[in-house]
Amino acid sequence: MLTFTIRRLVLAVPTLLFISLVIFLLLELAPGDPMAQVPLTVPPEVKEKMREALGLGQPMHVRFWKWIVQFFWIEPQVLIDHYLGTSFSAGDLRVISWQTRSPVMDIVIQRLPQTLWVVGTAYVVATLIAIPIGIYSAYRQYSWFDQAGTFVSMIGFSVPPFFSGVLVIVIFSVQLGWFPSIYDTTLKVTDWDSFMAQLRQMIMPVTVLALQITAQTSRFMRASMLDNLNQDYVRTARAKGLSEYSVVMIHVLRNSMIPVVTVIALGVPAIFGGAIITEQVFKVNGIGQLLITAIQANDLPMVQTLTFIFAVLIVLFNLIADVLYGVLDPRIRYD
Amino acid sequence: MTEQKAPVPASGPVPSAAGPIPSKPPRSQWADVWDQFRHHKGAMFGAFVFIFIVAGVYLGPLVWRVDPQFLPQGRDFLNLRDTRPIWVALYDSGAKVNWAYPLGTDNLGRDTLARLMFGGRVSIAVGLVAMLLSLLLGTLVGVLAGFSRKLDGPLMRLTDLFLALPLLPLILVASLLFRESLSANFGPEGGIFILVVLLIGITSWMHTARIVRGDVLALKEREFVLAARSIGTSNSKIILRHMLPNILSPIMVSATLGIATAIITESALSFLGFGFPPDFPTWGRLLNDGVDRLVSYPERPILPGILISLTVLSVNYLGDGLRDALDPRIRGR
Amino acid sequence: MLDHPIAQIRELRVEFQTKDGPVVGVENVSFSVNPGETVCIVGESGSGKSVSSLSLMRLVEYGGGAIAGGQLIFDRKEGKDVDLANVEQDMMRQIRGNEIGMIFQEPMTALNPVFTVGRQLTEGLRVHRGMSRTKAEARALELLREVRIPEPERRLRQFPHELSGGMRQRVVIAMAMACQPRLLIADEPTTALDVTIQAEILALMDRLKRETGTAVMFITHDMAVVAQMADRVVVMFRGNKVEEGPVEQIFENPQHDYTKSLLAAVPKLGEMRGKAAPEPMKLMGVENQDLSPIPGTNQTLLTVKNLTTRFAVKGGFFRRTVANVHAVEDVSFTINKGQTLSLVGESGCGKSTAGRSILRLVEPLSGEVNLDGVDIMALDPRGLRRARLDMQMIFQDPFASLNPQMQLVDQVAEPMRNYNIASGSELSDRVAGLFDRVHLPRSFMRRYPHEMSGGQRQRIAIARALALNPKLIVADEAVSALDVSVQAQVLNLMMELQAELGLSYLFISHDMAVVERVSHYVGVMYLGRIVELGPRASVFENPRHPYTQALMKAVPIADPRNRKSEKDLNFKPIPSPIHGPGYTPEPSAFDEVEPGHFVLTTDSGY
Amino acid sequence: ERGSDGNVSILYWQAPSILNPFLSGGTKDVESASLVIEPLARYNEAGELVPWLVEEIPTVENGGVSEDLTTITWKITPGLKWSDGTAFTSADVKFTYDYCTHPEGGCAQVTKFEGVESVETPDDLTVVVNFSEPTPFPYGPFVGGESPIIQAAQFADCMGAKAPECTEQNFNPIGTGPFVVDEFRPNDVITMSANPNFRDPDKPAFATLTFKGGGDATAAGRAVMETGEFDYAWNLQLAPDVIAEMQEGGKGVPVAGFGPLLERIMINQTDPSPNLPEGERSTAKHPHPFLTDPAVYKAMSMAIDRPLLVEVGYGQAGKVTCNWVPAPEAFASTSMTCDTQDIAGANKMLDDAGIVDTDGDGIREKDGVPLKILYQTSTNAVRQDFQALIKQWWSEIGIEAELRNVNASVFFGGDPGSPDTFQKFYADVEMYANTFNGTDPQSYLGNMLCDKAPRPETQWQGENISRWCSEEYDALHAELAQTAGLEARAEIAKRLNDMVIEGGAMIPLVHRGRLSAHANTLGGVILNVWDSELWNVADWYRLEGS
Ligand SMILES: Nc1ncnc2c1ncn2[C@@H]1O[C@H](COP(=O)(O)OP(=O)(O)OP(=O)(O)O)[C@@H](O)[C@H]1O
Ligand SMILES: Nc1ncnc2c1ncn2[C@@H]1O[C@H](COP(=O)(O)OP(=O)(O)OP(=O)(O)O)[C@@H](O)[C@H]1O
Ligand SMILES: [Mg+2]
Ligand SMILES: [Mg+2]
Repeated sequence: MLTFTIRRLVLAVPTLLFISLVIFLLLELAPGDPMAQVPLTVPPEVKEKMREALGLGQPMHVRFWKWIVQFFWIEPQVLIDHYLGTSFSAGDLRVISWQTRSPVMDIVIQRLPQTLWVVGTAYVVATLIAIPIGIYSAYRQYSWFDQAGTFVSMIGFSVPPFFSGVLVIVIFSVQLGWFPSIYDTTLKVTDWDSFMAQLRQMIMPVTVLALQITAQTSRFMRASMLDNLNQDYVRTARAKGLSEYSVVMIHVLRNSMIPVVTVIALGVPAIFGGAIITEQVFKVNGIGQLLITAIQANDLPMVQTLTFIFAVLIVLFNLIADVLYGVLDPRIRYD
Repeated sequence: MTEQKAPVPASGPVPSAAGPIPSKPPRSQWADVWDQFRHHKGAMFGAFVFIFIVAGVYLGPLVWRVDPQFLPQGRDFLNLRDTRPIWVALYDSGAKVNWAYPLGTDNLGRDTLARLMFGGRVSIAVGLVAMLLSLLLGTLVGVLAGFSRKLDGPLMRLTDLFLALPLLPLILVASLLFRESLSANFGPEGGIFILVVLLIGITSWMHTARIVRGDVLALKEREFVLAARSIGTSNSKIILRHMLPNILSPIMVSATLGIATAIITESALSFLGFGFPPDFPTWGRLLNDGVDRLVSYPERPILPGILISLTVLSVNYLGDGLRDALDPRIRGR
Repeated sequence: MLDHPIAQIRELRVEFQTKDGPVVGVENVSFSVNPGETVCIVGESGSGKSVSSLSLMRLVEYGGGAIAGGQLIFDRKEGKDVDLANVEQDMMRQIRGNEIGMIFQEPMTALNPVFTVGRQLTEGLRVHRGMSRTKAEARALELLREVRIPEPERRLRQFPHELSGGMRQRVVIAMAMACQPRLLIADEPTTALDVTIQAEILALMDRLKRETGTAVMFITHDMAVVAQMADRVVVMFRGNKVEEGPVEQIFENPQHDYTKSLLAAVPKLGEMRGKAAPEPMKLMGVENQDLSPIPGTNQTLLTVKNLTTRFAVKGGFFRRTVANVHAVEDVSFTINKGQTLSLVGESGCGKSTAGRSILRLVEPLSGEVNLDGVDIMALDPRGLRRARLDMQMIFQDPFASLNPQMQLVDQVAEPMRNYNIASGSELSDRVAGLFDRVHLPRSFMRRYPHEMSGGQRQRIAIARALALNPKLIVADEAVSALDVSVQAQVLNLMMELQAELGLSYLFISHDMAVVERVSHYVGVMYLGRIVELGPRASVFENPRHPYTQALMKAVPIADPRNRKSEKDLNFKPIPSPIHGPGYTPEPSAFDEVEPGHFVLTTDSGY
Repeated sequence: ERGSDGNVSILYWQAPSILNPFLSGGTKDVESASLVIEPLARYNEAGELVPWLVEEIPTVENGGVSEDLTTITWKITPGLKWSDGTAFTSADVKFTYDYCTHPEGGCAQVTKFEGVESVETPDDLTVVVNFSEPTPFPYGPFVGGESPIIQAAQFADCMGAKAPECTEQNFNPIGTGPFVVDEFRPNDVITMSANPNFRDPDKPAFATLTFKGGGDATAAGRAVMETGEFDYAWNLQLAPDVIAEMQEGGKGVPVAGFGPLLERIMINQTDPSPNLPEGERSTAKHPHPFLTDPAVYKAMSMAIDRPLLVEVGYGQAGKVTCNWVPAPEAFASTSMTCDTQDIAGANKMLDDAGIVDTDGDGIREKDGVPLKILYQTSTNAVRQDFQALIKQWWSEIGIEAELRNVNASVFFGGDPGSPDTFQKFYADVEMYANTFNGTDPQSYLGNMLCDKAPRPETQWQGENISRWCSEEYDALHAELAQTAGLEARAEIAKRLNDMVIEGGAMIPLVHRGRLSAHANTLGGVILNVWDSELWNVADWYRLEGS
């Protein structure tokens, strides 16, 4: 297992380099200009100056190389400095966002908490809801609960968040006034009141997101449970005189979770990618919003870095999913 | 998705040699499929709704001959814009309704019913074609990766790459490179249709590919594949005859989810300004445009929203039924 | 009190709800089991054996069935009779595993793959006996010792997949015996196992029964096993009981036609003694059977020399080969036209791999294969494809070797389409001819595999193999998965084809009685090598290699008066065929003990 | 009293990404920075200059501007302090000049310093700006929200190429304004608190300020007018019925103000046909086949119902106009009217010019070329409504329009490689809005000079989007540059304006105002379109009884 993991990690390096190159070329080819948001009253010559000041005059490969060096050499040093108080990175140029002229990684780190709070909670909540639903739907296949579950999850899947989000805002913020429509990213949870405030502002985005995730995960869970409920070992367990609860919740569940856990693990990168539209609707201003504003402002270093981090997570969680599979299923042996 | 257990064989012939099972008269395969399909309640419901929607949006305009792009002029404009659907009059007697516009008009006085029909044509076409494309790509990559050990690694890394690619810059690049030539060849709407469909297709095949690969890997170990090889079936025939029919079920599931994703992605594209020309409504765009006036004119986002959901639901049930009908093991029960 | 039956089944009727309405699983079945008695229930597949036993456990309900009528009287410990057909599931839970234990057919799937053996063993004890964890483990250890599993301490912490099939089945037996049930139901406990292991398991169950006095309800379709185990026999047919009686009476004086045909279909070891060539079996109810022997010819069709096939075990960081599975090691033999060579041996000894290597469905490492003058090993992919016209394969599992999504007609036509042998109406004529050949009605052509019984499916597989008019057919356990009666029909069919078409077979099997019936020559394989090779008569009547001798001893004999005891059995666990990359096995050297009868002199590991 | 009114919250649906307006120039950045750093003088809501960090506005009359119009002398108010307590001196002003004009700095506001030869600091409180030639309007440098003063001490190490690396400075500039930055989260939220060293001891009334960014205009309007979560929402570019509906929420009110912002349709004078070789499309080499015909563009203009457009798209934030320069009052021409739609007249005009439908497909032809046009604009709900309406009107005079909308970041993103930018103008007509800063239109009028046309040689940069060219116009504009005196300048400006419209370079549609909204409980808001909207945030306060 260890060699398998290490091998995959080592193989991931060229893959990631290739991905980063493709992303870079893609961004280079895409039309648009970091000066798009500068008002029309600023004349073109000045915009040209500003562009040059950002280093846009250099040839493509030089910029790619610079990015690679900054991302893989300088940023880790900054991280080390941050934790150990050393100063390896002093004076080195970090990956700088064109939009904010500040190090990209600082902003990413600033954005992580709210994305993790909202998207992460939604993911956890959705998973926690989806698994029991999936179990029960499968156990009572074709019951009204199962049918209703299918119906609701398909609805949840087919309603876009820019609609459901606005709908809950109009109902719960505007009409009822229960929850704020705008997420306060500066809120710090220090006591009970601020915790409640945090809870209140999280409820709507979390619900909207969770609806979508629940729909998919519960379908998976149901299918997996159905597969296992007909297996021979279930009959063996029953023949031992175990209660229905232990049969389903211990024997069947453990086996059914194997594929579902990897599906859940593979969904984790999406948390870090943020939920672009939901974040926009509720003004959560997490990673998703960061990416979309960066794309709109043609902030290449930011987009490049964010998508690359995303790619790293995808590759990493692919690996984690495989390893988890091996851990959960004693029959799988990687070597 | 493990294989369905073959049902317990019916009690066998004994003791005479080769005693035949009391045999039913030979039936045609398609009659069989239809027979099974007909008895699937959900599938019949799905098919009915789907056909109703498709007929509505494609044939409806023959009956309801109103130009969805027509704007009333002059005084009419002020009179006719923002009419409500007629049922609003039931509970709000002061509402502005007009029997000539059963579903009301939008803020520019265009007929909502006509626009819904027009938009449906585009959305359904986009949904179906993009879904087919993504299925095709996903199945192709999945089958190749599962089938060939050598291609497996590279293709799966390619899948990772596509998962990581940001959609928006991709769209920008594609429209930069291809829009002009496509619209020169297929007309502005046709060109954008192709572009949108291609983009949605090539950015949504990855999950299908993963699932298909897993299933192909499992199928490859099955004995009938070995048997096929021993009777001289070529690789491509093995894939076509023996693998594909047996992975139909996950493909069907991807297909139903794919339609929903495609319709919604198209609306997001319009929202961001990459989709169809602005006077070319789609359900997604109608929904999107209506969100601003959700409170005063709730029907504007809700009607297209319901249509999208209904389409997706019906396709889902339809897919369930088709899957069962096409699988002879289930059909036999 | 002693002859008060533990369980009585009275007029049982079980129905299943299916889409096409209710299906009757068993109907009007009555019999009883007395304390300390072994009742065998025999009958072909689908005759309702499992349904009856599952009904007694009230487990049919979980499979979609319902007890529609009848009584299931069970004598509980306190001496009170209860009708299990209408007690609460809660009470059933106390009975299951506690007073009635059950052993299932498939040791591979009957255990939960993600829990350790220890955990699964102790579960029942903790539920029914309220034992603490440590106590339960101690008892589990004791149980494993009772079923004679080597190294029981280690097994407790292992997962099912880490055990061999025989060991798994012992775990299942230990599990069923854990709470010392008064009735043990064994549903085909040995069908999936090798003869050697089967013999051991049967002996084990017999001993346990004697030691604990448990009543046993033993389900099987193998008459030889019945003869070994039963005190009384219940014969079932199509959901009904057709005959019941003491074992000797059933074997010696069967009343019902079905019982008679069943007994006739069982190949008995030693039946062929003294016959020069194989001949078809005499079956009940078949008129004008041609039972003439099939001598074959003496022209060589296939020559295999020094065939070696290894599978690389990759590992380590660079995925280098760290070891090899020596699946087939230096195997040589020849097959004559119109004759059959059988390969026998235990599971995993390399029989299938040898068969597949000849067709190059797996690539052999080295060796020589010559089919009717064609050097198979030298062929390029196109040549190989052409060469496969002459050699075909029938696989063990008729459920797995047919594509579930294709109509039978297409499956049979596929090889001809592949080689463009025929098309259009000629193709359909030929397919129809093939259906006739294998005695299947033409009306089956539009069916799907799942609409067929196992025997019928195997006929389709044979028809498919015949489609190309091959000279050689590799039949890899082609009849192992079939019911005895069906097996006999398929065997007869194969022999009939051999007689008519002059086919040669490489017949792979682990069933000695079947092998004796069909072969001209026999090769016994052990750990990748042929340890003994010769004409059927010499090998069966005069086994020389110790492994062959042990194998012969293990075969159950369909004669209740000739039972084996545990003492006769003496098997060592098979050593691993996996060796490091540096390992070079010795070449096989043979001693010709009789003309054409070779015995391996190299150390085979036995 | 300072800090007595608690917190005020402002919502911009575009989030500020930096607080240094010299490095961005985006409105969101300039206006958020204006809470912290200030110019010497700024414009009030009427477009008049008011002294801010100085005693008075220098003029020729009071001797602050030299007779030859080449120097201007600012007198800084004594006793001004930076928020860190140090004194505000003329050195800071000169530093600001040096900072922005550094050749490697990429300063977005460098045009403010155009024509400046040097900045001198005779003493701590005096700043003298020398121009290289007579400058009739010398109020460019250090005036208005786009040209604030930054602290020399803080930015000393951030000159030139180093400018972008000074994250700390760019995010937390020290200023003289009413607020100081506590935390800046780029593209998200800024928290500020009252400047303890602010010059007016009673101001600001609010102790803290939250400046949230992101989302969209609808949500922003909702948060102020419907849910009351925020006090101020910026630039609510929404359809009037949507605004009206939000207003019913009763928590806040919209306010509108008009600058020179004009929504217009630019008419391509050159041929954008895709059949032309790349590099010749939309260049002066190929004049447009029919759009240069006065009958065509005039008819197109007559067919438009401007009042309706205003009603549909902008409501109280829009006015009908026929001018390119609709404001300030003094410069707005009055010679043309266009507030009634005249389809019949337009048809007649085209008929008279011999542009008729010859092949019966409902589309007119001129010299055999059908009047089919590609009409592009950026993606925006109101613009798409306009497109639909105008397309319909044009179809009634026999002109067929194909619509296209382009993502704003591409459309305005000046990438010479993209075919979709507004400068490249690979379309027949395109619609967008433009304006100018301050109150003097001279450089804005210069946008229509012949040599300002975007073309391959200039990397498709240039302001003369229509590629409209008139020697007469160029000459008159040169005259404007020499002319002093408001009235004479206004006279020339109006003539220039009329020439452009008559010449068919563009069709003005709507004079757009800016519409923002504030909570009912927020007092002191005076919407200012000539400068930062938040120019008088120091005067804002919480209304009693709420
Ligand atoms: N779950 C089920 N649904 C429908 N019919 C069933 C089901 N299980 C069993 N049957 C029917 O009940 C009959 C008896 O089946 P049963 O499993 O008892 O056979 P068996 O004698 O145990 O055969 P085998 O030797 O193959 O195990 C079969 O004909 C089958 O059609
Ligand atoms: N594809 C493979 N890769 C690695 N090892 C294999 C492969 N196929 C077979 N083996 C190994 O080769 C050995 C011989 O296998 P084979 O299937 O030929 O045995 P068999 O005698 O046919 O057994 P059975 O009676 O169970 O079919 C076994 O140890 C098996 O584990
Ligand atoms: Mg059974
Ligand atoms: Mg085998």
